[in-house]
Amino acid sequence: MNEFVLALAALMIFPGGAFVLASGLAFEWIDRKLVARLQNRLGPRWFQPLADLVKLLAKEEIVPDGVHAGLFKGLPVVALAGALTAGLYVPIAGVAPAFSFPGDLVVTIYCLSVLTLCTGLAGTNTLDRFSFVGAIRTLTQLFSYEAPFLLALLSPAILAGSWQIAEIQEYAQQHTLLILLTLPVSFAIAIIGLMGKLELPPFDAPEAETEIVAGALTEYSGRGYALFRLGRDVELVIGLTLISAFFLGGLANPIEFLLKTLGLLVVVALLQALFARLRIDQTVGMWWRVGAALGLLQILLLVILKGLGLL
Amino acid sequence: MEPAAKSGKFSIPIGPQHPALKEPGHFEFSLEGEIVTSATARLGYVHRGIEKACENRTWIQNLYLLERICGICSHIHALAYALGVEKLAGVTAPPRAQAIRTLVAEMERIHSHLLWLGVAAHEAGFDTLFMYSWRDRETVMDLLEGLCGSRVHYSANTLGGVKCDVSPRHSEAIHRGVDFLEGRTRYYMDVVTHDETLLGRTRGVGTMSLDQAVALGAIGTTARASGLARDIRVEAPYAAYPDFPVRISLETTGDLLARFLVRLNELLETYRLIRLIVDHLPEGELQARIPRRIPEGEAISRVEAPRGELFYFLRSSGSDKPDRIKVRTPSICNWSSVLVTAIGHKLADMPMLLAGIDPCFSCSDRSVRIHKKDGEVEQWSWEILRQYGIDYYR
Amino acid sequence: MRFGSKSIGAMFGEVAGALFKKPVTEQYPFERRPVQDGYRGRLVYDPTKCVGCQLCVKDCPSEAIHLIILDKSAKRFVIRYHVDRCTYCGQCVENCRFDCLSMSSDLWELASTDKDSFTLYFGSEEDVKLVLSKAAARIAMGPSED
Amino acid sequence: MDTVSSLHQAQELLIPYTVVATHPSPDRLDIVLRTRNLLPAVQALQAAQWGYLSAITGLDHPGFDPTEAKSQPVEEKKWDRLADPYIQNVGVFSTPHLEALYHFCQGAAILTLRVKVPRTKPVLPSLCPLIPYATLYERELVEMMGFEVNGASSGERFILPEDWPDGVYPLRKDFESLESQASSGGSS
Repeated sequence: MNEFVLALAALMIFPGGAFVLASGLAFEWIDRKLVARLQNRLGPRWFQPLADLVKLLAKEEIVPDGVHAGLFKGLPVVALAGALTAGLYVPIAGVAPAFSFPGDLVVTIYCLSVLTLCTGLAGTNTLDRFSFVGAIRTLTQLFSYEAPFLLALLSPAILAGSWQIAEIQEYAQQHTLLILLTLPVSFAIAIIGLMGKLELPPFDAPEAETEIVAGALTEYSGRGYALFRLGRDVELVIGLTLISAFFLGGLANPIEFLLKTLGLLVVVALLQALFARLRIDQTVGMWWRVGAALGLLQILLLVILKGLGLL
Repeated sequence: MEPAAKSGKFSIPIGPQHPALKEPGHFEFSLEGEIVTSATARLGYVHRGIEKACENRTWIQNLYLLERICGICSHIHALAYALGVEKLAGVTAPPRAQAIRTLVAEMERIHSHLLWLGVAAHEAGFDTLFMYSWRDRETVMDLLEGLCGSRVHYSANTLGGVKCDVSPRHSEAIHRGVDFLEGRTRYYMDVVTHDETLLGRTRGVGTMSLDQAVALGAIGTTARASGLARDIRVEAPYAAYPDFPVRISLETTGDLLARFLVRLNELLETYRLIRLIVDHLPEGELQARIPRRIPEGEAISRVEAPRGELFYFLRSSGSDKPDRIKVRTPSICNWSSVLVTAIGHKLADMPMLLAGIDPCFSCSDRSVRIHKKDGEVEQWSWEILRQYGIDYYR
Repeated sequence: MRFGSKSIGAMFGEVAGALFKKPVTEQYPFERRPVQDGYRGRLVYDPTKCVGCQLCVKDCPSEAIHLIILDKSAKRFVIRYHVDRCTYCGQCVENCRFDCLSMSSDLWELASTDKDSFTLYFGSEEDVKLVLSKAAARIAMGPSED
Repeated sequence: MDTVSSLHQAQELLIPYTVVATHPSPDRLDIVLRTRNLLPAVQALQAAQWGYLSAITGLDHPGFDPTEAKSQPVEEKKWDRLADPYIQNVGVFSTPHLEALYHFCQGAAILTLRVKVPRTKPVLPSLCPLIPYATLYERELVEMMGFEVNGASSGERFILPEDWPDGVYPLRKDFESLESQASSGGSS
């Protein structure tokens, strides 16, 4: 009975739901504050993301007509659920992941994409042209960064010879230097892929404020919009944890978790502040020509090295 | 993404009002198959009937009404109007007043160009440059506040001269401010010419060749970016420009990048001018007497606003109220000249063409009505048009 | 990161440096930006110097200033000034040859929650009281155009 | 090519079409044309590549002093006798008519072509075939002053709102405001 309670607690409280949501909000604040400071601005107060969330939840959710009501209300919930389930297999807060089974890496990656798919669906579900075009862009971008992002995350898995995040992390803890030496390109692609997934600038064409208002989520307000934003924050935390677990030598304890993920967050914020928004055709072109090619090259290099028994 | 237009009715009920719009605008193209046969604009959403209002206000009251036609070039409107009225009344402002007027006009050019730099960067999604350029713009707005008493509508002009004087403390502050701004402008010049992502959005966008510019009567920075040397400060110097000659800044490629460079070079030229004026300010009083009833007659006053030639036609019937005031702002000229370049282009080129001129009112979501040959009329959003262009070329 | 003429993130130096500099944002109303002197804030009227020539009223572009003449010879005047209509252009100050009008550079926080605080009466105390009592009496008699 | 010589060149070019040529100021030349000579004159200017069309101004000479008398009715008869009015003094209260001023600029020189048309039948040829970008200026004339420019590209409103009553031209001297317009049944 108590391992059921333990599992429930793991699911709901500590490494699972509540903690991930809280750290999601915290990371969103740090990200916005960092980008602001990079632009010589002050940036939001520490509880701003929480305040936004509470305000949005309190706001009335308007369901526009010509929309499938059930889908309209259900999609945000599914999006957040997808993001949260991905959080279960990832070593959040440096603690061993709540659940772990061989092959959970692939599950995590696809759970992360559930949110983007839901955003795309939400966009096409309404009659509004902005969200229709926003959805098209979101899905185009999804298909363009998914492949390189997958290749980048699989390369350490091939090195460690297992698909289980816990094992890969263990391998990474022992061979940190080896990973960084042989897989620098995958590390870079993974970070840029994460920014593409979260539609952070310069990849924010799907919600270009001056062109299409809020892209696929133009029609959303109140609860639905809050859940989508929350889902995106959670994905930010999970993405950072995953990348630092693989490429920065694992997360043995909470301090290490904090140091490494925040370090990565500084890099992501810097990248956000440095570039102009790429047009959708430029992002797609860049991903397929540069991202996928480098990812494959990296995997090829790994396979050859492994074949020669050097690793 | 092939819009459903091909398969059937595809009307998008998007009016010209749009949350991200700064100023509303609406465009209409009629097509012959893929080629645009005619293009017109529907403006007027911010029309306030200023020309009619001028006819029942006194000459001095009109000065402050006309100043509020535009927020970033308010002084140049007042200057053009004041010069016109002084021409009618046969009065010339004293040299010190003319020099101060030119000084404030050049400082306003900095204010307007830095604002445009930020807005253009924001349109391209480069918010960091937007934040930095608007932070530096505060320097020139503080200088203007110190000199004329207010940040945006400086009201430095009055009929017959100026109201504010340049004290040694002002000129020292102006020198310091201009030195800081010059360093920043050189830095932005370096960023705009080297940053790959921004270059990707500006190089080869909305190109207008030299002979197109001549044929279309383009003016201001749009013309100078295509190599057409049109600058009223050089051709028909007014106020104190005869004694402070201006070196024109020209580019030849005629695309958006060239317009960035022309404006930044103009800024550098403006800093040189301001230093020159502040150091050689002629002595003398600030205002000349001007009668309340302006003698009957007509006058034309042309000045170089930050966006191009501003044309004023004033007509007086001898009373203390003007008979007719005609204002032709530079943006109308930019619009009409560029809309005509649309004719003959493919519909797919429209987004680049329209985004290229960065008009005074930047309507990012222009709703577009397409008259197909078979009589069918469709209304596309700006975004669909852009997407259609991308797919067309893919 | 500069690679010959091409460079990715040309603003890297500036942006990274900004992390360690104090942000320029000012926390109004806790920090107030120093206003340049000569800033044209709200109008200030000195009734002693006024002769009632109404040059200021005639040229105001937005009819924001009215002169109520109680007694021309004794020079007792009251100015009714509409803060919300005024465009702060300073033409009245320019016109006044007896310089009894000026624009203060520290009275510029003029927002208020009720509209009638935007109509101000300048003049000596008892004149203003007189005008206000007359105005109140007239309102009590019934709506009359003001 | 300084101002005086370019003005002189313009005057030479337009000799065949000029009715009255005046120099209101050293850098300006006003030429009064007949309506039918407008297009040939612009063609001549274009052939010599003389400057560019900077603006088109519409003027309303109502035949009464707008500031004093309320808009008395405009006597029509006197107008029709002068079928093609060209000798008009430039004074303010000449016989009632509408006037279009085409301003061409080259350097500091400003050439203004003045075309006077009767108030009842203000028909003007469109410059669009010669100068494509004149469309916006001409449509402003049509909407604001009530000129009829045949060939101005599209009938739709360019500045005034959709629900603005037809036949009411705000920049005309006898236009007070919409309310008074509605009450007095709307003059021409």
